[in-house]
Amino acid sequence: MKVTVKCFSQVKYALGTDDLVLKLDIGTTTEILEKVIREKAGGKLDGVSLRVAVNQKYVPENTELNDGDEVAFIPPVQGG
Amino acid sequence: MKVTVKCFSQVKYALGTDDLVLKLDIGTTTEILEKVIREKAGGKLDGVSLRVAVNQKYVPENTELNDGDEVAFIPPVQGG
Amino acid sequence: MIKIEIINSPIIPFISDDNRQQDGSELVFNGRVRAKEHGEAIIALEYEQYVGMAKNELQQLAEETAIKYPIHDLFCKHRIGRVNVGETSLHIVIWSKHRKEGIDALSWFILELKKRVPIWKWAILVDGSRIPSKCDHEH
Amino acid sequence: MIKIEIINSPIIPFISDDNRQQDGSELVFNGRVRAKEHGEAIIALEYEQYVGMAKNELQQLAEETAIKYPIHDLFCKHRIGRVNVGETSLHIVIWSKHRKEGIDALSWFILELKKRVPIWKWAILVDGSRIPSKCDHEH
Repeated sequence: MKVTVKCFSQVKYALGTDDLVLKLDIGTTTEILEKVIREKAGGKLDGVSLRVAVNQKYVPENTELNDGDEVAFIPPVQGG
Repeated sequence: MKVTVKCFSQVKYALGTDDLVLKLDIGTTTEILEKVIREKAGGKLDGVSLRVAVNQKYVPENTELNDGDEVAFIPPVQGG
Repeated sequence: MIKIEIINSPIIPFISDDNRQQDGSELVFNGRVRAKEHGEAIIALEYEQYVGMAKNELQQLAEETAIKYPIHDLFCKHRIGRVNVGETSLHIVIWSKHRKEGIDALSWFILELKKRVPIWKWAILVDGSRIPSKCDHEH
Repeated sequence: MIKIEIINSPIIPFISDDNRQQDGSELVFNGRVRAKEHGEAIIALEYEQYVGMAKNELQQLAEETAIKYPIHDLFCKHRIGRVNVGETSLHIVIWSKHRKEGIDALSWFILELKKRVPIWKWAILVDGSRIPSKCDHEH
């Protein structure tokens, strides 16, 4: 299955891209995908806490992904 | 000695005047003057708490008055 | 900086421009006259002041507020005389580095204003009569 | 009533007129960009949003605020993109019967906004470089 990862703020800065399209095994969870993303960042996201949103809604930590999902690992927000 | 009593809000309404000039014995205190004012109001100030200002500053309850003082018995304020 | 005005005409707000470099928070309060005063329909309030003392107390309160809270500027206009329903009787702007001290300063300033600044409200009723408003229970 | 806007241009404040009959309190907050971000001189911030989710979260938060506090209206504009020092990035107006619920609602709304609305700041430094701002410790 394919998911799109949207990248913002420190995630965008670390990965150098606005989004990634990844092929994942069926049953992949957000926790596994987060590890993939952190590895790609090569240590640049160490110490940065990330919340997960799937299809633009915050989801619990270990949510199973589906084909076509839009996923974002959301660093601490800073509006205002 | 003479003092001027400035009347506001419920005091003005009760006494029907903006100010009074009163002749008082030397040594008269704000407490005595307040009784005079409440009597003049004929019960219309019963239950209305009054703070005292002398020469436009709040003063403690039993302050001795001097000739020429400007006194105000200040009902609960309502600015804003 | 402190700026205090007691005025007899409609309130023109203080200027809010983009020139401030260190004020992350600009907080504006407009106190407006509601159509009801203690449950009774009114067409206006008439604000009465103790001329001189009201200004002095307001000035002193503003200075105390700027000492008590780490704000930069507190500007305040209080309108006196007849204020129709919907119009502003009290206009306050507080500039500070962060919002927290601005909000705390605003809350305290208004609370104290309603305790000690000698200004009173007369209710103008629908039939045109004019009575001193009862004590404001919002204190 | 709730009104939420996320916009890419300078913020024009919501209209503050004298037509309201039941709103004794009108509270305005303007969050402005300060010349320093975490001690470092900046010339601007660039706000980034998660398009779609930011608006939805802000809308939902405003609705929650109006349920949690007895306010009448909450209007909010958040600016996105480059915002120069001194300019407003966040503009909120809350109308309520009394000031207390307005102040409480404003405090909570901003606190929650800074927890959950996916908007971020990039600092534009004096040399023109652009880096993600560190976490805001004011939360």
